[in-house]
Amino acid sequence: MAVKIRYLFSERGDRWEVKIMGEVDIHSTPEVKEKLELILDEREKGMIINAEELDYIDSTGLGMLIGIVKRLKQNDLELVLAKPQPSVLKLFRITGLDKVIRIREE
Amino acid sequence: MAVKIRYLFSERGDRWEVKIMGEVDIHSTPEVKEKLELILDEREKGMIINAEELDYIDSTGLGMLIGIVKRLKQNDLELVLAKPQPSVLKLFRITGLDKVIRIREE
Amino acid sequence: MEIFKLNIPNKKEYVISARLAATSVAGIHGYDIEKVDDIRLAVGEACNNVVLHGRGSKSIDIVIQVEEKFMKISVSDQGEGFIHGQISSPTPEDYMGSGLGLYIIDSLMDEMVVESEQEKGTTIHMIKNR
Amino acid sequence: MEIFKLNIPNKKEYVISARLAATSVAGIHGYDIEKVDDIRLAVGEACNNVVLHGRGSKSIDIVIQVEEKFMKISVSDQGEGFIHGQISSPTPEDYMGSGLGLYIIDSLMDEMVVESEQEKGTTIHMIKNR
Ligand SMILES: Nc1ncnc2c1ncn2[C@@H]1O[C@H](COP(=O)(O)OP(=O)(O)O)[C@@H](O)[C@H]1O
Ligand SMILES: Nc1ncnc2c1ncn2[C@@H]1O[C@H](COP(=O)(O)OP(=O)(O)O)[C@@H](O)[C@H]1O
Repeated sequence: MAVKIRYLFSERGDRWEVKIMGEVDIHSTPEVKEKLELILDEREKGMIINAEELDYIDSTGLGMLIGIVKRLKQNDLELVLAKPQPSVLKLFRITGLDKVIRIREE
Repeated sequence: MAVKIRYLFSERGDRWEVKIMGEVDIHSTPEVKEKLELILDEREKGMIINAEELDYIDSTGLGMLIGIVKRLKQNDLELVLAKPQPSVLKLFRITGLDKVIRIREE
Repeated sequence: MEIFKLNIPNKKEYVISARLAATSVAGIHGYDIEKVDDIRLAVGEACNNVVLHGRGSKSIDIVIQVEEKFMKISVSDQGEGFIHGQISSPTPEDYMGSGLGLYIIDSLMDEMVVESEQEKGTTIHMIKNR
Repeated sequence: MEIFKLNIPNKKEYVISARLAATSVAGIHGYDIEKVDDIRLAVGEACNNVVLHGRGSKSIDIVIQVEEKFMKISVSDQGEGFIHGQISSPTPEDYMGSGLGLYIIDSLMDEMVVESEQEKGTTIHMIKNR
């Protein structure tokens, strides 16, 4: 598959640490959405997505992330995107999504 | 470029250690040929090619390697191909080139 | 001038092939990484739109024309077409998962022209300067 | 049945796009890595032949047809054509850098048919079973 997801619950950070690798596009977005929702179903907690190896995301992927943000917001929880590649960061900036999802660039 | 070459002369092995990374195809073969010949011009010695990261080679690349083998043979020197990926190994086998160029699989 | 043409089935799993083709052509012609990434996303979004909104179309045509100073990419379908208005900035807070595609293309490319005729289909022309 | 079509300039730097397209289609349809690699090389060799021997042709057409049990790939040019004889095993010891392409295709694919007409062009049909 074009996308891979690894995740674990960090007791210390009290949140999910998720790594998405590969391409989140019109084809793989439904699979990613399902996975992230299953993770949150297990424990409704905040989530940090490590995007170091996220090579591509398109508007279908953004729409999916916005859905996750909305779900988390209902419980005052946060979604953070960490270490996005330049092209992903650029997309977040031009769409204004960097104001809805917190980006941690380092 | 689709191909990268790193090389050093091993005094201990008395031969060139060359690593070819990427794709050796109709487009990049001339560049690889030129590079390998320049290396041998510097010192006419045997050569081991580390093919771990050689993702692709086609018949133009094979033809080029045969040229190198012939040049080396004139001075009783050898060309060795080390750690080829399965697809590269398969190509060497079906063309019988594994009888002309020594393969070190480990 | 060089022309590159691709015709893929109008299915979501093929969009990646169009992206790959466009990025490889841009790479061949020495576009830098940032521009290649822009082209990849713009072509991806244009194809997504066909898959999502061009149901009547069996396939997607991608034509890439490489000129000295720019690259022109056209993505066409034979779907329902639509009436194309003004592109406006999205407001992500109330964003419901639609309305981003054309905006992204317009932002990333140097020019975008939408040609659409109802019942005939749509072509999105995009230009990226070198 | 699904059809995928690609038309690229008859130039060596574009052969990689044809390989990429073919591997992505094979990957989409779940061909395993070894078969994807076989297809990549076969398409590469067929396109190399057009670049090397099909000088009269401006472009190369690659048509990929995906069926339930196999994939059929045709690589066509409008070049000089040639008379195609028997394929025989190469003898690498006296190999001078030619005569491997068709042999490789024939070895890696489940079927290969060469259709060539002088002054009209060549099509190589290749089939890879799932
Ligand atoms: N190829 C197309 N065929 C038909 N309608 C289209 C096409 N491309 C875009 N549209 C129409 O334009 C609208 C805006 O497209 P876009 O900005 O990409 O946002 P989205 O796809 O998220 O709705 C779509 O909702 C659709 O109605
Ligand atoms: N598309 C083509 N157009 C014209 N001639 C071709 C074409 N493909 C192959 N040939 C002819 O068939 C011969 C054998 O091809 P091949 O087995 O690929 O070996 P090579 O390309 O190394 O010579 C070529 O030398 C050429 O004369």
